[in-house]
Amino acid sequence: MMEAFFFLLFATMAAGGAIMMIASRNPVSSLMYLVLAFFALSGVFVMLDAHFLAAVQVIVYAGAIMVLFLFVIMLLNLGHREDIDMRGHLARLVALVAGSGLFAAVAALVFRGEQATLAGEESRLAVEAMIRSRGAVGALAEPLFTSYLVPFELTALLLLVAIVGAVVLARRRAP
Amino acid sequence: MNLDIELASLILSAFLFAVGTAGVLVRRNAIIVFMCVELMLNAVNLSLIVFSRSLGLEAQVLVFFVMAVAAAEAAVGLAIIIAIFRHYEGVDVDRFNLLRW
Amino acid sequence: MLSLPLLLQEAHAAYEPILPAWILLLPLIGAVVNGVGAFNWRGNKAIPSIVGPAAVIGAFAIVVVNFLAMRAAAPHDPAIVSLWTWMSAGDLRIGVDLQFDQLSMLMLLVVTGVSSVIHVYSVGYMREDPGYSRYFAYLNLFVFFMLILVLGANFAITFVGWEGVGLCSYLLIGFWYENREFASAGKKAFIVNRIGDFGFLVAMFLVFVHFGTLNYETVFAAAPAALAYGGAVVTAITLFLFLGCTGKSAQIPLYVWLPDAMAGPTPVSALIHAATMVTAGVYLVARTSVLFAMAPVSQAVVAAVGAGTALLAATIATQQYDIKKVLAYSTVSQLGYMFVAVGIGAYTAGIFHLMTHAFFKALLFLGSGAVIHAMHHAYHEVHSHEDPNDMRNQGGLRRFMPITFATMWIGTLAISGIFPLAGFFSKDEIIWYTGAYGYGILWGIALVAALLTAGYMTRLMVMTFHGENRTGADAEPHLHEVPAVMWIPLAILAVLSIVGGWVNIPDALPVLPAVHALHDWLHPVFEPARGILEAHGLHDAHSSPIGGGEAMWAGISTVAAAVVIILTFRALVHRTWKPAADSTEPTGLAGVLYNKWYVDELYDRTIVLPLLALWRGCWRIVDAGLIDGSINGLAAGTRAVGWIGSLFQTGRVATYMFYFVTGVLVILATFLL
Amino acid sequence: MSFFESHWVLTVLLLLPLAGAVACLFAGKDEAKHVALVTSIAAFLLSLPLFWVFREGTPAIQNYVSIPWIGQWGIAYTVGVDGISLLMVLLTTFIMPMAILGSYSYIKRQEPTYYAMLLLLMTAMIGVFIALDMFLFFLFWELMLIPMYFIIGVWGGERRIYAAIKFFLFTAVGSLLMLVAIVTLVYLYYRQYGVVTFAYNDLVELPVTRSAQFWLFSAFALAFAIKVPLFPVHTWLPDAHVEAPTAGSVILAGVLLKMGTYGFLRFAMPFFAYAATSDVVVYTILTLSLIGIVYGAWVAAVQPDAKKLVAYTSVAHLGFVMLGLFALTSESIQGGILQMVNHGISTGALFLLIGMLYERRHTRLIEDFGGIAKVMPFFAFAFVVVALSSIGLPGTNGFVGEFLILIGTFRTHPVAAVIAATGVVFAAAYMLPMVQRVLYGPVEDEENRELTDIGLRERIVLLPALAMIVLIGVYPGPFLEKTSASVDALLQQIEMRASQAPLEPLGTDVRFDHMPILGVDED
Repeated sequence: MMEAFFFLLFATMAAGGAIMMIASRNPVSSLMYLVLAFFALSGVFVMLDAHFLAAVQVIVYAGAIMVLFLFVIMLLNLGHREDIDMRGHLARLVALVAGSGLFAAVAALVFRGEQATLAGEESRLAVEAMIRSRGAVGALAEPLFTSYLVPFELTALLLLVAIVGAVVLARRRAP
Repeated sequence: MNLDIELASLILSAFLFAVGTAGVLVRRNAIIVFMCVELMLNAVNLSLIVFSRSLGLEAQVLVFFVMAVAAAEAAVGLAIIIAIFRHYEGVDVDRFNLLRW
Repeated sequence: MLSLPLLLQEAHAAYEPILPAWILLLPLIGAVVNGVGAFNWRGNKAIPSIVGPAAVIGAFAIVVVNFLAMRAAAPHDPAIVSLWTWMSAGDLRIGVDLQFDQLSMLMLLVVTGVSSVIHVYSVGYMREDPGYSRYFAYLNLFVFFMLILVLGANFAITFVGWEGVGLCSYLLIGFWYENREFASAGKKAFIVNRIGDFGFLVAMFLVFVHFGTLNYETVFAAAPAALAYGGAVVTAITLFLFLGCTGKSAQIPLYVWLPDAMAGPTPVSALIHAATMVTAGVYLVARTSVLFAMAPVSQAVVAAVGAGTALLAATIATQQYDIKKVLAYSTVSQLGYMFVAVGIGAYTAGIFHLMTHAFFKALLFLGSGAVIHAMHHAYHEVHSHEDPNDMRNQGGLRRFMPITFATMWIGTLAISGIFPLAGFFSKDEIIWYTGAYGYGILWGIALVAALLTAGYMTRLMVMTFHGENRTGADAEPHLHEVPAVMWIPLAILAVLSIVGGWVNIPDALPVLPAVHALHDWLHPVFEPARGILEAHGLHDAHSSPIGGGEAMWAGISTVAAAVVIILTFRALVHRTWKPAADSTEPTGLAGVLYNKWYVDELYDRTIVLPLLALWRGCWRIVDAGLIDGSINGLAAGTRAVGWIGSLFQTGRVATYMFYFVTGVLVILATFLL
Repeated sequence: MSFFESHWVLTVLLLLPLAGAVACLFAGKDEAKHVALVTSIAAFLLSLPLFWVFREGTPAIQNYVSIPWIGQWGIAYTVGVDGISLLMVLLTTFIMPMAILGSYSYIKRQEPTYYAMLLLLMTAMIGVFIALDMFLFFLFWELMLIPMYFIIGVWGGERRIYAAIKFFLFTAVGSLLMLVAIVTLVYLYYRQYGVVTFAYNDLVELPVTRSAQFWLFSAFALAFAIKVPLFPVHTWLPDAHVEAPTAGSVILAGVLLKMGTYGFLRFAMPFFAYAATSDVVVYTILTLSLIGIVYGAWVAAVQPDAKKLVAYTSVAHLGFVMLGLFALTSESIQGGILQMVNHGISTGALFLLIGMLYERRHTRLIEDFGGIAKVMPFFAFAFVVVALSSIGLPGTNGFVGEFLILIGTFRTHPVAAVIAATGVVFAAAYMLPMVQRVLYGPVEDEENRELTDIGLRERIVLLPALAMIVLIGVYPGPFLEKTSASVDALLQQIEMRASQAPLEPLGTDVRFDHMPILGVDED
């Protein structure tokens, strides 16, 4: 009961934040709604036993990346722009149709696939046992540093490249 | 009330994704479009975490990578937006059509 | 049993050709040496002067030796000299084989003999020309190919010579290539000849398909059994061959190139376009007499075309002013006579006239060359640009050029058929047999053409040598007789024009002894064809279509010719002509004849121009329009589709997002449905 | 077994130009041409003994070798020559030094790349003629496109890009269909015998059903017909010829076009004998050949551009070759093969000559010339000889080939032969006016008065061609003897296969899904 309540709470917060993000005029408000949604999502992550990822979500996403966005909005001085960047009625209608269509389609697929559970009970138990024995971090670290070591290292390289790239792109060119 | 969290999470994921899509379609501000893309990424992450409970923890590894790549992408993407802003003096996606030559 | 044919062969193999390859090699070597000389020692006149004539005279000497050997042996079958295998593929075997028989021997004598004389003459005539060495290279090469034509033992080798002489004719007509018209005349000759050669080729294909070989001996031996008399095949073969002959020997409808061919140096006209090459068609019909004898339709065609050409050309000749053009049409006309002869089956008569014609027409051409040489020299001295060839600019030349004058009168009398010169015997024989074999209309035409011949030749002589001189007062003192190197050949040919006919004197003539030397000589060659003809109803009526014997008609024709000559002479000798520059173009019938019945114009309008238009249409419309147009249209269409597609590529993120979402929805929908 | 009887001579012939191409790339601007010339002459000298070592009178493939290459797909390095390919290889090695030496003063930029391209092209051309593995053949067939594309597109005339793309597209369209046909053939073989092989000797034995033969033959025929080029897919040729540099035109006319006719003879006809001898195919191709002969001559006659004129004469000449091949008589096919060689020599020489004029005057328009014989006598001599060879004057090589083709064709298709023989007349009608307008007449243009006659290098380029024109014209025996056994065997083979072509597939025991797929190796 408790679980259900919290889930619904987080879910409502996430969904509401998302809707408000695309609906609010001010980019800064949009961003704040998005941060709210991300926080709520990390709650959902916890309820799904992904504690480590929930933490990363808060620290990296809601924290670092969103702050980066905020910086940029401030930098470009977009914060108090009142000129609406919302498209016209036709576009809104299209977006509504597309969005609800997409949602309906995926939801239908989810409900249809529910009967045929994705995997047997055995693997579910194995995953839970893994989390119990190694803890949330350990369970994730095991494959990350063994089977996926090379992609992991490549990620490091990617981040380096991204930093260099960002600097190069955003640098003010000498006149 | 007996709520299947996994099922509900998948529905939530679908909803967030749909909202992100709608946002991309409806907004002209490049940064907000960008934010919508981030939202869609998170929706997918949510799905992956749901699947990780039954299919193995590799799915969570993938979420981890998605986050890392999203960070890189945000850095580069925002840098591009800054560059574009300097050139066009605006971030309205309708004002530039760089994909066409 | 096996040895019997071998023994028979042995018996007839008494005659072995002596140095056969050298007959060909000497002129070829001459051509090569002179050809090298044309590039490397252009100023040197001595080497061509010696090498050119020597090569041909050497060949002539070998031919004479061979002739004597053959006369002694009197072989019945031809002697074949195989040099090497030319083409060999599938069932086809073509050897480079030379055939020595009485016909080719006679032709060898005529060709090398007349060539020798003309080569010597050329030394004088062409001496001042900058292309002297090149000239002799071409001339020697011509002799080489002409000898191949004559000696070929199969159709293919003959064809090599046939096209080879055409090539040399082309090169020599366009010898002064810097003159655009001369070069065009050469081109015209070659292309018109090619039309004839097409016929020759097709005839060869037919022969090969039906006989499996192109060797004369085999084909002629097999023909009577293999092909039906008068059948479609043999008719087709002979008609296609005759198409070749009309090209090479300038008969209707392909005669138009020969008058233009007078653009070449005059000795060339004498050698190639009078004495030798143009008679190749007559030679070919005689050579393939067996086939023609089997095809009465073809025979009739040959004879009719010959007669028609003889008359047509003779009429044109009466109104020409260019001395060489008169002689050219005269040649066409005389060739017509020869075709009449070989067409009606009087092969010996045809070859006889071929031989005598070679003498007197070469003489006349060389004589005209002497006139032109003198005229050109005189005009050159006074820097005049008058036309030395035009008879309206000549006249009264007998005072300046007595030898030329005398020898040319001999030639004129010979060609007119005045007793006892060469032309009398040969032409009379043709006319007589035409009548006696029952070709009444042709006989009449031949008689009329003979009188025309006497007329236009007398006109030529009068305009050139008699009356007042019209060269112009300043040029007149520079007119001189030609040097000895040029008039000696004239003299030699004059003698031959007198005595050349005495090898064949009919029985019927009173007083004279009957001589059958030529008939007897050629008998082995024409025996099979004559056999076929006689077996199928050829008979000698011994009287003309309107009665009268041979002696009577010979007398009538020679007297008539003499009368025409005298009348023409008297009519024209006191007439005055304005020099060419002051003359207007003749009108009326004379104008039509002067313009050669407008045949060239007719060909131009009905064949050449429409063809060119068609070809241009093929290029512009079919190639550039239809084919390239459709290909380029395809490319343009692709580009258009791409352009329409590019309209969807706005370059805006939102548009692509829209497409993307639409696509995702469609995919999801397919999952769901 | 000596070197010249082994496959090594062929392998070295393939590798030598390739090595030369690499050397050219590294050579300096001025040395590259010498490297290329030496390489090509070495290749020619290497190939020359084959002419005498070759055993006549047997249709067997000689200098044969088959070395497995991609084993699981049955692809092997299989090369060898019979009489037909021998002549083609020799033609290639004969033409190449002429083409290279003829480029010496013509090409003035990026020489190393240019000569490397020429040598690469040489490898590809030799490869096409000696390959007896369909994969290897196709590899070389396509490889040849690349250097030719660049030679036209980089060193060509004003509209070189258009011409190069046109050339490429035309050829590529054909090749693609041929590739499909090759793969189908391999598949059919697999279905029949359960073995995957690209070997020519295997595939040629495959009994293909009659209906399938028509489809596959059409695919092959289109590829080869474009290359020949047969009317109406010939329009790439005039553009390519006009725009290509001299050496490009020489090679294009001299060798590349022969690949089409060679392909018909080597692949399309024996593979699909039933289709190739069926009335509908024979009459179609004979008709197209005749149109090519007559139409090519007609269009050539009205061209203002000398090079374009010669290009259209190629259409006519290759029409003769195709006529000979599909008349299906020993005489005509041998004549066709000889005519391939003849056309290579005489048209190659014509392009060289026109290139020499172009180098001096920078125009190819016939009307810009006139009286050239006066200022360039040796050039005029060579031009006339080559032109006469082109119009098939007896005593030159052109006559022997055309005569054999026509007389052979007359045996089976007399009407076609007669129509083709009119091409002899038209040949004079296009060639002589050009000769006249270029060489004869007065020198009217002052620029023409200054022209210098061709020099020693150019004479050396031309003399071999002139010598071959006369040699083959007078004594073609040695050349015809090379091909007679191969042609007779080929005809027999075609006749036999045509009669044995099955109506239905001969059993389909082996199923397609067993075909080894890449990565799913059975070992």
